[in-house]
Amino acid sequence: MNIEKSRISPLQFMFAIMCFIRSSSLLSSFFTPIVNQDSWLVIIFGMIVSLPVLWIYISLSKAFPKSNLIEINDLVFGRIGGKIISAFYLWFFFTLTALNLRDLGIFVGKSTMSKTPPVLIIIVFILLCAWAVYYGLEVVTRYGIVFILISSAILLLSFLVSINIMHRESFLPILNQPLKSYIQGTNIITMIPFGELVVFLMIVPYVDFKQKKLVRYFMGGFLLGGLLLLAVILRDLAILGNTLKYFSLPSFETLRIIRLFDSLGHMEILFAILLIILLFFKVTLLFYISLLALSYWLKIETFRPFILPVAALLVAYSFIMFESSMQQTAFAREIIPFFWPIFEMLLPFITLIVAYIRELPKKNREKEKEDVKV
Amino acid sequence: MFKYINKKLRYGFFRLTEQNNHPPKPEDDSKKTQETLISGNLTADLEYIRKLLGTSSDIKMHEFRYGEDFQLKGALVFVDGLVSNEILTESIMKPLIMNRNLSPFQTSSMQKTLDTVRQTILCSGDITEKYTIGELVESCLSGDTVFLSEGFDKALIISSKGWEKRSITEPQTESVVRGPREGFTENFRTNTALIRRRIKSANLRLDHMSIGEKTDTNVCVAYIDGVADPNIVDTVKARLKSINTDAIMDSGYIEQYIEDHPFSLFPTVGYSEKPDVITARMLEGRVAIISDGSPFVTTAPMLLLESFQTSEDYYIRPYFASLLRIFRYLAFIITVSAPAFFIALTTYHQELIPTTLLLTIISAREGTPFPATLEAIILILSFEILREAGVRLPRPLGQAISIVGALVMGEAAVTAGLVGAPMVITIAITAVAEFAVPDQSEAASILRIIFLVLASVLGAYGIALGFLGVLIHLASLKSFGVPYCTNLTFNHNMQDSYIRMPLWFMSKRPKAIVGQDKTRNKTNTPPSPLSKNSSPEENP
Amino acid sequence: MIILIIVFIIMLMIDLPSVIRNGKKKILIAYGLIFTFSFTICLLLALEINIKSPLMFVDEFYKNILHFSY
Amino acid sequence: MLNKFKKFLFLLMVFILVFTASGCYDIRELDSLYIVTGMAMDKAEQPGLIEVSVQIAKPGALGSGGGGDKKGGGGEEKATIIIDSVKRNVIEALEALRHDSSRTLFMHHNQVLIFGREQAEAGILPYLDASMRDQETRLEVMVLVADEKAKDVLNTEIKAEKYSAVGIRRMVDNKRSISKFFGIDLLTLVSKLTEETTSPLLPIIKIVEEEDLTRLSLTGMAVFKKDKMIGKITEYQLRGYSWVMGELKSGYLPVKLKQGSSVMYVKSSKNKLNTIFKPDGKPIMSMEIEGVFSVGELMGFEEMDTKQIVDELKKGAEQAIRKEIMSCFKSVQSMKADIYGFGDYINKHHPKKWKTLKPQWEELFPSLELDLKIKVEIKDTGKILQSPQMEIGRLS
Repeated sequence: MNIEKSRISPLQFMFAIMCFIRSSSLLSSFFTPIVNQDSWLVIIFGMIVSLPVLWIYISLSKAFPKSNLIEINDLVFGRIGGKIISAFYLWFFFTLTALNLRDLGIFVGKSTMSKTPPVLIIIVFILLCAWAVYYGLEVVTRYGIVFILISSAILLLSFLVSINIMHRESFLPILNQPLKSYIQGTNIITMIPFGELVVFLMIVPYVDFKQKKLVRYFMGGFLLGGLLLLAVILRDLAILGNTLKYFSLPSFETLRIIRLFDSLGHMEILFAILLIILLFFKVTLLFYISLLALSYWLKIETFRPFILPVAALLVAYSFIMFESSMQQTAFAREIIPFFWPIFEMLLPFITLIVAYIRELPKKNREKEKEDVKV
Repeated sequence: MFKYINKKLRYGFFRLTEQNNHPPKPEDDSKKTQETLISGNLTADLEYIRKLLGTSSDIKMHEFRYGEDFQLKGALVFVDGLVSNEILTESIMKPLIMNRNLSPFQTSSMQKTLDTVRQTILCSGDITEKYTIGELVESCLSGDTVFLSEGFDKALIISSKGWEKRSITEPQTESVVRGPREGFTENFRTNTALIRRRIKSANLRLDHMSIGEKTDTNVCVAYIDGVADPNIVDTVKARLKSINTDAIMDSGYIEQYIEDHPFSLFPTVGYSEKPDVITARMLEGRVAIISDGSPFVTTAPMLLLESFQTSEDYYIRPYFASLLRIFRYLAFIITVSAPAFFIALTTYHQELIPTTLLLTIISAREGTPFPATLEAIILILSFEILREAGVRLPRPLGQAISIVGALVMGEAAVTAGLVGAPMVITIAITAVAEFAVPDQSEAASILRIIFLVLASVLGAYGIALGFLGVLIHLASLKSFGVPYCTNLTFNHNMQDSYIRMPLWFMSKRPKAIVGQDKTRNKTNTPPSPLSKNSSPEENP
Repeated sequence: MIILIIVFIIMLMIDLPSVIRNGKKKILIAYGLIFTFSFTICLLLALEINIKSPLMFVDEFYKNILHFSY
Repeated sequence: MLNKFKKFLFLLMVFILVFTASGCYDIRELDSLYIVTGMAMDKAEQPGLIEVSVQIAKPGALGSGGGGDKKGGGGEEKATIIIDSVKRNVIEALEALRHDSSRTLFMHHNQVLIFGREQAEAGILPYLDASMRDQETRLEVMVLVADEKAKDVLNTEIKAEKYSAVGIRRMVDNKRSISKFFGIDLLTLVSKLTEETTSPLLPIIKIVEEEDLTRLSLTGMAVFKKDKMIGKITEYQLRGYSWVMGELKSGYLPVKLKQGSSVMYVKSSKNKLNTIFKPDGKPIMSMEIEGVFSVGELMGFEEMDTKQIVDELKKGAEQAIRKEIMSCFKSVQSMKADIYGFGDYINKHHPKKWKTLKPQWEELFPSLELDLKIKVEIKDTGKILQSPQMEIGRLS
């Protein structure tokens, strides 16, 4: 039952991953106060630690190339088991979308529109996402490449312009923090930007990969996205030095300090527009994926009627979620490193194990061979 | 308010039901004359044609006698003005009358006399025989002469079109510095000839079609077999056939009937007045639609980047051409977002303006009564009215009005303190930038107002949303099955979108539109200068 | 409050015709369920009745029962 | 056809939402703003209160460009207004200013933050929090310490500039062109305060009264301990400080010798710092300084050819620099204020050793040794190769 008619090219898939990871550079305030001057090291550790997690995702999608996550659960755990596991995933996708929506509301509130109530910011935003999702996967991921190219160009520009206010010593002393904060930092990073790639398992079947190219594009997107994130954190650390731990939006704070010429200084509003566009890409992708998961879970062939009710639900959910932004940061630092792994590591791993126990991938491959021959 | 809403609902509801239970429109009565045959009795037939065509002064019926000592009675029916008198007198009247040895009925049948008249006497290339009055009337109205004769139940249609035509002049809308200057004219045959002259290949197809109940305009679908994608050609033809209106005055009508997204701001059918542009587009795989009586030829699948390309880009060297093209993209972004951005700056994010500039702007706007948004709307409105006045008035007066109007009004408004000077400058920049991209000027002026409203309500955040909204809208548009902004989002080869690669490098035609024949030139290596040892006499 | 109701009515006007027209019972029930669910939550939010967010349940679960947090 | 009707409804919904729910909260018309150019904080008479005075560009006199002269009435009328209020904390004071003024304060373009001397001595950290937390104040604001009351500094006119705060900012930028350590913006001040052992330096601005006109001048720097001002260092000592911190971009060095005196321009300076630990763990800061000079002016030096003069000048320059650095180092050691950030340097490069040194850094710093290795190069002697009264001889 393949709702998704539009196919996207592997290049768009890779750039979608990069855009996905790059747009969570706003959330660096989760781990920077914990590992103040080694946050760039922690990102590298995070990338290394999340490689096996990537391997689980890739082997899952290679085992079942033609079906997305919800279908895989049905295949592996049977009808009822699959339904329950997929319910967990569904709730996880909805929470992710609502979290990112809330982040956007706070970011726009803090950066530009301090007196507008966040409700309005989020409602107008989700309507725009709904309009994009209405047209399907092709439109949602079409601009990934353009956004990434523009954001990398502007990142390079901000590097060049702020060379003279960067301090070299702000990276020292290296590895001088207690081990616990490193573990916590790495754990947060593997969960927030990199662990969220589990959502891409939902759209892998709709990308026309040629035989084994899946690994190259999935890994490529992940590594390049991680590099972009690393570049952002390096720039923030170099400019802010040891004051990095005070700010709730460090990457936005550096953009306030960058001066082009001595007069044209306060350009953070231009950068804010860029960050909003990146966040738009991420929220639309997540919204699309949760709708797709919902429609596959209910075995319904089109999700178009559900767009608006789910959008309203997400707006309400993103408001109920936390009472204050401090609570959100605390939750992200203490609970998420233990709660997200259930969805991002445990469940996919169990699915993989059970699949191999029941030799489903071999049956799957033979079935595909017959389809090809017939 | 409620009357409007329930009218809307009823209208919406009515359209729903109307589709599935109304039979198509009853047959038009004018088709009945198709069946009445020519009776052979000349006066009766002429009488019947007179009744059909009415007593309009330009329809001429000339009765004369011809043949051996003038026994045969004949009649010529033609529309004065459509027929070229020179053809009428020289190649029709003179031979008929001068030819004496056509004896009536001494040879066997009426058919042989008709054939002898057709083959030997009338010296004209295109002569056909018709049976029914309807066809006679039709071809007579389209400029041919009808030859009737006593006792014959068939008539001869002699093509004698030759009305006054406008000569080929340089089109006003697309003037170029370098490149061919000729433009299409209203005459159908001249346009097709202009295209034929440029593409001399055998597989250039000009499929003919006539549309419109009353006007019956000749429309021809021109494409290059092999280069154009067959199913695009079929969709174009199918859509053209499905048009059932009574009049096609200009190719603009056709454009609006066959375009994919009638509700969208952006045009999905391109048009141009210059044959070299149309032929270049056809060579890229597009289908051209030439309609009689309109100098604008439309090309079917249109891409967004077409409106940023001009023919001149390909005639000058690539560096400057690419630079111009990048300026055009910038101009489009400026013309859409400049007023909105100025409003967002002055009312929401004053910190972006450097301190000294901000202080001068405040002093400039010290006395102005209106809030920034209202001021911008007033200025944009006055600019649009000025531009429209400049176009509508006759040429010399028009230019004077628009320049004088802009300068004097702008200056007076600023000194009178009604409007801040920075705002006038922004609107002037927007106005100038809009002319850099003529094809999208309708979309630009509407988008500008939408962006302005968004900026005044939500500031820079509103502009970001507006920008994203436009991107989504563009991504969802398809023109005849081809996504609207294919080459702009880095998924196909970008050889001709933001910058123009050198001609010898662009060896492939655009992948999204083209049919089988994909290559333009064989190799994509730079043209190597003739090596020294090549003998001079090869090229004199 | 009124705006909320107007918005939800418009949402109904947009989606309901297409749901009724293709008439599968499954979609109708699913649409009904989701619509009422989101309507109730938005209504509660609009009336400032604060609902405990599921994440807070998880938070308490981790903190009190498992004592397992950084 | 139907989805076109649906699209129309969707747009209708969007418009209803955007227009009813929005109401443009954040809109601020230009003529409803007071542009704040400078801010000063002084210690009020009652304990615990602070007097915040704000310098505003007067809208009326702004028209320097277009129709200004007609309205402005010549230069002598001041283009800025000072308003102030006394409250317990900064935001409260700013809000109080807003009530009794016709327009809202616009803090983004604030150029300068000046602390009065008593307030500096009493401590400035509590009052930095507002400008870090508020969304409108920016971190690249220049921080200064006034010699007396900061309010009077804001009041004095600067001839070349219409707005005195912008003028002050230009004065500081001009000094920073010599070495970027002369002017401190809020971000560097905060980052220095977070390094526990380093004590920040803030430029002092003084009102100088000559016969009729009063002008402002930047003289020396105020030394802070934690966030309280404990002393001053003079202009001369400040040059010593800039030699130690390195990256001197321009400036001059007077050299007095027996044979004559000269002033040399600093082309550039590089320095390398590392710490050597004596067996008993006490650190010695060893520093190599490389200065590149060009001869600015020569007086005296009769009967000496250029080569002798250059050698003499090299030795003289070395002594001069050493003297400058030592004088600043000694006076700072007496104040127990580590303005060079040596403590933080050790923390960064030898974190483990710093754990043991940190507690007794207070006592350790006054007795810290600083051995200097100075290398001077004189690249060129300007337009003339030798001055009139000198010998013609070997050049180098």
